[in-house]
Amino acid sequence: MLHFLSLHAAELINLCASLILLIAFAMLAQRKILALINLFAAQGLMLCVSTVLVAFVSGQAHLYWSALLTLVLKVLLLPWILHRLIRKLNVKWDVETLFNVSTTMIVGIVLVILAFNLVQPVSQLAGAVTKSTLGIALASVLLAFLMMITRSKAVPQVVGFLAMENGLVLAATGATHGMPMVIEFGIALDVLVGVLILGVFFFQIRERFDSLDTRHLEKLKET
Amino acid sequence: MGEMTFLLASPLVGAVVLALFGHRRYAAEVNVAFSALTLVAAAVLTEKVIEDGPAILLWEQFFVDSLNVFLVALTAFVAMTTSLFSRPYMRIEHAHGKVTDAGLRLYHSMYQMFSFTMLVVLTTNNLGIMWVALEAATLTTVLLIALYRTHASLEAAWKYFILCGVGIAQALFGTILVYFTSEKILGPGVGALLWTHLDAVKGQLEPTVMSLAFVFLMVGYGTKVGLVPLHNWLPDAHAEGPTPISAVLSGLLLNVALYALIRFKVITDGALLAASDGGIPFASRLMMGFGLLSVVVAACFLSRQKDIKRMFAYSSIEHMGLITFAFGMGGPVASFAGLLHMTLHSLTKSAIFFAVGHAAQKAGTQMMDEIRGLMQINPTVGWGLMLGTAAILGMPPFGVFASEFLILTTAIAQQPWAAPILLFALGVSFAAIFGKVQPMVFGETTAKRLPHPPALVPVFTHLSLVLMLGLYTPPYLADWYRQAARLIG
Amino acid sequence: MTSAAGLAAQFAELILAVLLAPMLTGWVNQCRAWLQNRSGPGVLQPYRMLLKLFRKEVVLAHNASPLFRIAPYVIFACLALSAAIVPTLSTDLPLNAAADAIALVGLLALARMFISLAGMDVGTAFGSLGARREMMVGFLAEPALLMVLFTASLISHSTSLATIVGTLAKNEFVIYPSLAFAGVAFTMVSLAENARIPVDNPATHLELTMIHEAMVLEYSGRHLAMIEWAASLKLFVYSCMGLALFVPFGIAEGGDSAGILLALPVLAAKLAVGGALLALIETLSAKMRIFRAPEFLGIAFLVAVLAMLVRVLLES
Amino acid sequence: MSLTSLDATLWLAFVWLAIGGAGFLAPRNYFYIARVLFPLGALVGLLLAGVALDAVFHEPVSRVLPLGLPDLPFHARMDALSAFFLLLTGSVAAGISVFAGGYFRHGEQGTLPGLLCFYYHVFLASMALVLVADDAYFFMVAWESMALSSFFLVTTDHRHAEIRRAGYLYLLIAHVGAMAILMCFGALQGGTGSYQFDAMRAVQPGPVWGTVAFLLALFGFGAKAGLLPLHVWLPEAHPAAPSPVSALMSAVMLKTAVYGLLRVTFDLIGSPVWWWGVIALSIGLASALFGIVFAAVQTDMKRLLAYSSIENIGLIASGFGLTILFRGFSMGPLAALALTATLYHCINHAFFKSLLFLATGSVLHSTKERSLGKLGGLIHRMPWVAWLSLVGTLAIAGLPPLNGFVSEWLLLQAFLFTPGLPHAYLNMLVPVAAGLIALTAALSGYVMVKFYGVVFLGQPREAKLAEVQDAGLWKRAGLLWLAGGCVALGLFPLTVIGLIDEVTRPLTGFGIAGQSAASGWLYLVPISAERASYSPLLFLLVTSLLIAIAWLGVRLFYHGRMRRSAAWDCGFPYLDSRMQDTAQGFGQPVRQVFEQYFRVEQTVPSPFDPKPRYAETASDPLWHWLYLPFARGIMRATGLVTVLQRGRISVYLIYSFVTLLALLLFVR
Repeated sequence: MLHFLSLHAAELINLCASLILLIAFAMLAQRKILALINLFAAQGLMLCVSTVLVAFVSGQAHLYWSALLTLVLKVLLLPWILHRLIRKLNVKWDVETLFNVSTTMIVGIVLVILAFNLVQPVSQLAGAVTKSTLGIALASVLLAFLMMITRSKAVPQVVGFLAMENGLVLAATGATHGMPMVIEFGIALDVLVGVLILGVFFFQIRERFDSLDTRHLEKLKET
Repeated sequence: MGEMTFLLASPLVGAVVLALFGHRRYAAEVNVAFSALTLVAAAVLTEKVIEDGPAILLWEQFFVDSLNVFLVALTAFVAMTTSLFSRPYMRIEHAHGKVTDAGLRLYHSMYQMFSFTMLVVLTTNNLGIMWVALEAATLTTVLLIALYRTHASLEAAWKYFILCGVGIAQALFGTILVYFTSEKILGPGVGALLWTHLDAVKGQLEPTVMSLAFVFLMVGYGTKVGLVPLHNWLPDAHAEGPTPISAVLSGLLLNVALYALIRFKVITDGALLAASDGGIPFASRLMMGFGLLSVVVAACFLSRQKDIKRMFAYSSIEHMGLITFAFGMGGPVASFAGLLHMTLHSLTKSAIFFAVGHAAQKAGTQMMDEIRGLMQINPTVGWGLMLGTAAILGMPPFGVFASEFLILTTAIAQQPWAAPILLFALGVSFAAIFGKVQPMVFGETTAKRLPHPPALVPVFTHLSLVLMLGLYTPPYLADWYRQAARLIG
Repeated sequence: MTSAAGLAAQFAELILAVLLAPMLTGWVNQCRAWLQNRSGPGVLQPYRMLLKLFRKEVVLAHNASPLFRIAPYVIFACLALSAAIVPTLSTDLPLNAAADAIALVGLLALARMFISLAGMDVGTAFGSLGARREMMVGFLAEPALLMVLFTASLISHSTSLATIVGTLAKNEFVIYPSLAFAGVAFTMVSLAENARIPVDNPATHLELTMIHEAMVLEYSGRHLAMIEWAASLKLFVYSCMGLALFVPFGIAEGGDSAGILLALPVLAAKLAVGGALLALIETLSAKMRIFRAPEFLGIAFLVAVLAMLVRVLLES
Repeated sequence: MSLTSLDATLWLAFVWLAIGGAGFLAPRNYFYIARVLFPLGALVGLLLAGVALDAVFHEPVSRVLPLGLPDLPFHARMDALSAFFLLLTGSVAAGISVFAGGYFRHGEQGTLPGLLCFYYHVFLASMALVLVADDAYFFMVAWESMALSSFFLVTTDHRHAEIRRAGYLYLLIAHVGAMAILMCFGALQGGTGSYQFDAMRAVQPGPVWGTVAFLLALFGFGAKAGLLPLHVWLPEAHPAAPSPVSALMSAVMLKTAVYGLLRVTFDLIGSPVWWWGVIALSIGLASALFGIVFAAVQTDMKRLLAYSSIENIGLIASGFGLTILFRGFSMGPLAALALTATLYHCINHAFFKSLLFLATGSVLHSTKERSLGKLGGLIHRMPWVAWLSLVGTLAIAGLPPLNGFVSEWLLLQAFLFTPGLPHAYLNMLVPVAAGLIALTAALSGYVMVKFYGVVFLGQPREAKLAEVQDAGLWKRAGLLWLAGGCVALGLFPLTVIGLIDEVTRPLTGFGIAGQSAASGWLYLVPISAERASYSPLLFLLVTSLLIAIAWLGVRLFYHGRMRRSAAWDCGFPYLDSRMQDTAQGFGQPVRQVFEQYFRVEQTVPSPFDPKPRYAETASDPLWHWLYLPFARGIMRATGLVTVLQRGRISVYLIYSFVTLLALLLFVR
């Protein structure tokens, strides 16, 4: 088993990365909030797996910690919080109308190509194991960005934000064998606090606007 | 070392203490006391840096040189004066029923927390921690902006959170890329993210990666600086939050974000120097472009404002653009001017927000059409606003003119094409701001008396400092700026 | 700059001008009467009128200010001085150095200013109407006159009237087209300035048409006498100026008394012809509507500018 | 270590500032401020004039102050040009300050007297500092302080919306001008990066940069001076300000702009190109004619004077343009003549315009009325003001033997030399321009008769005018000083020209006083005795003699009998004050002659109207053709930009996204 892993680690990492990208696409097209959160958890899991693999290959002990952090935060804690939130907010079965999914997909594919193209000179410098992850990471960041743009409900927007964070962590682990642990913790803390604050926010927004649709949040503008 | 710990500990402890007692009657005084302690620590630290030169502290994670220590001093000072201002301001808001006790507790605690995060950004040597702290600064203020729980404030806070969060995520990507290349030279681990180390080896960093990284950092931190077209959160957040928060956002947070950008610019310039063909460096070109665009677009927006705080928020965008442009031009004079302008903008804009806060309280609205004749009922508020406006518009003898003079004259010498554009934009914003402030200050009044006397000592302290800097820069201060400018290049 | 003979000549000229000016007015009126088939009161009539006015007591409006009483003397002095500046008999005049052509125009403007102010002083409808019209005539006529003088001074490279006249008199066989234009302009200006038909009618008291008379309506007695005398002097000054510029022959150069004695009858003859011509013009033309006066004077101004342009374009 | 004139000036400016600051000690005490501080300020002005008078004849001195930017401390320098304008500032300010001591007796509504005292003295000090500044930064600081302090002075009575509007317009145009001046200095530093004037003097800018600098200076200083088309603030700001302030602005502040033009063109650029002169001359002539034509139709006495200031600045700019022309063709002595006329007119205008503004101030103070249509007959009630302003009226109309005539005379003399210009078109067209100068001068006579006649002569148009009081002692003293200045400047041109010579010699290399002195002390001879000469003293002497003789003669030979009676008025018995010409009526001929240049809006009653009312406004066409379209254009452009910010967060995210992608592609 270990032997197999060490032989095929690079392929496996790439597989995980591709799965992350795939999930990113899936999130882009997903209308249901609940499914979206589940997809997010799946993405976190993939991230966690890939981090473990990288840790195994590179022998960086702190990456295991990083993987654990990802597991706790991205796979368990945040999805749990989000689940609780949507239950409390009573938006569990919310379905969002999306702007022309096929167009969004085409834009997404263009973004992926672009991302690979952009990081190509940089990838040359990366270690053999993680050559393509940087491109994938950038692609998933951009896809998450695109997702945020196309969503008008508050919760999916936040999920997009978190997915972007996933892409960043992938970049960190894939390209650099993980940031120093201090930083990882700091980032995790920020994300957690951020989600908590957003949770508070959801309630406040709901209380004021009777809806979590961000299209109600268009009063402040220039005339 | 001790001062450094103290500097960071004071606001942190303050945050904890105020989280417990922030709703009490004396909370405002406690807030002031902690801010004052921080200021003392900053002063001692500054004194030390002036005497002993740069220092690396606390396991290399923190360092102070003349560039950041001046911002530390400025931040501590403005945070202190703002706390003075916030004392009566928040009491009046409380008396008007706009804030609850819980809100006040949150406010005071987060105020200290915000100071803490900014001081961390400024003093940290670790670029990763810098990112974490800057993100934390967003988080601490986002709830403050939503403090009033009104439609508008919630909307503003939401936009602030999402836009800054997304923006700063890009900055993390940039930081990762920097780490990606530095790790090759400095080896993996915390050392590869320490600015002092990076600065030492900046010539060896991979230029392609660095330029890519700088794009992400520019977009990321640029969002926080409020550069056009990434600025959209800024006017909303400034207009809808409590005024002391607008003052520190405008006066400090933007500076701090710009500081982060400058640190990266130094490294990027160093990395790209080897590969450059002798033209304007890439990072400089980017900063000049963003700066110019910000100045012009902000000027356009300025002329259509109706809300007073929103207007001054746009003015902050304009000035941040000007400073970014100055750093983009680079060179001893422009960098000097940029730093001077940072200081002066910070002092002036916070003073303006103090005056604006009381003016808006008096009139019971932020709509400029309904604020009239401040001079008549409370001349000091009126004068604070009038003089602050004159100062921010670059009227001599106030210091903003000095820095604008230096920036513009350098622009004429180095980038003659940009100078007329800048001047035109400045002219438009002059017409816009002055045309709106004048009727508010002068004429017959609509304002009423306030339940608490306004705090105007901070306003006039700031303005007299600004006035002094316009006529006379103390030699040590000038040396300090020069050193800092040399660091920026 | 000054010599005893010059001083004497200057003094003689001044006295002569002051004493003879009313006679010129009388002569013009007489000629006009003849041209209109009337017998006329004789050339001495103005003197009789002045004498009568001097004897009469002054009836002053309640509202009249001291300015009103001072003005006649100032106006008289201004015109007397201008009569002394214009070279009539000789070009060696000490006062010439004190005031040149531009100063002469300034002097005439000073007189105009005072008479207009005096016209407004009592606060009657006619007074201010007259003052307004007088100033209207003035603001168009004055620059035209200045342009005429400039044309002449460009020829002689001097604004000193004595030098101008001296130069023009010396170069008598050169023909200056510019001066022809200037002459036309000058004639038009003189008609307007001296309250002559077609711009004004010195004999009318019809409120819709009068200019000069409207201003001086409130004057009586010795004040009116001074003003009338000054008006005569003005006509005299303009006539002499015109003669000096356009027919400068016969004026004594230098201060020799023989030359002056010779110049005297020449001047008298020229004035006689000039006065007759003026009477002829007045008889042949009709009084314009007051609104036409700006056009008339505008044309005069343009012709004067044209004269200057011609001078610069063609003759240099 | 002796005190140089420069040190003395700086100290005096500081004393002015200190006096201003002292106003805060007892900001509500009228006696303290009006009777102690303002007269002290006047004394400082007098001392400053004395110092400057001495400095004119000395070599330039300069020094560096321990203030300013770290790398660009304040440099100050006193040369003849500075000294001349300081002399103007000090002497005029002395008179105005004495007057102000009486004027602010009751205080202006809306602003504390202490504050007013502060602005006023800061304004004075900043004007003095502008004149001695020797680097761009110091200059700009003083220049903008001058603008700011005068803005506050203009808006003294800020409760009126139109006053606020006037102040805003003023400060805006001043600021735009200041920016042009800043750019001008930028163009002048010639790549050295040094903003000291010394460095600019040393650098010879190329023809392109020189031209850019000149045009920017003309724009910037022209905005302050009120040259066309940047004059619009002037007729708004002057009526809005308290009269001593209008006087100070018109008399001194506009001159600092002239100073700046001269400094930049002849000192810092050093070698002007002839065609700059054509531009300055055209603008100057246009301003002069425009100003006086508009002055003729005004119904507000201060607006009238403000337009007249535009006229006079136009004349000064014409002289300036002529100087450049002569200078550009290396005709040194003639350049000196034109420059002398320019400078002479500067100081003349300072005196007579401040005199008249103060006179209107007295009238305004006594009658509370600014509109010409409600005044009249004040010569009976306010004889001091009336007779002293008669001096100013005659002077501004350019009548001998007062001062206005001397400078116009010199200017016309300079024009008469233009056929000698070595350029095919200029030598024909420029002499003709003298016609416009003559027309302007004649029109100013018209305007002044209107001004004086309507305000002081005739019957009072309102019943309340019967009770007005004459100006008090302080005001009289101020007026007397300025009127005395007008007379002295008119009667002793040789002395003045001796002063001006010290200025023209460094700037053009020549002076005209030597020639004059050779012809005797009595005669002003700019070029040669054959060419032209003028002796105001002799002139006055003979005129007075003639008046005396005439008067005595009449008295001697006849009698002095006099009888008062009702006005005759052609026998019309129902004479009342409304039958006099109004200001509008008096301006009607000019309005008719120049009709196409005005935007006239008339409301004419129908013949059957039982209560006929006639209203007419003649407004500035440039405002409608230039400013409003410009402002509309800006608003339209900014309106387009606001489309960028419509409140939708997705759109904002797209901005960030697109920016990121664009930059990423750019960096590839």
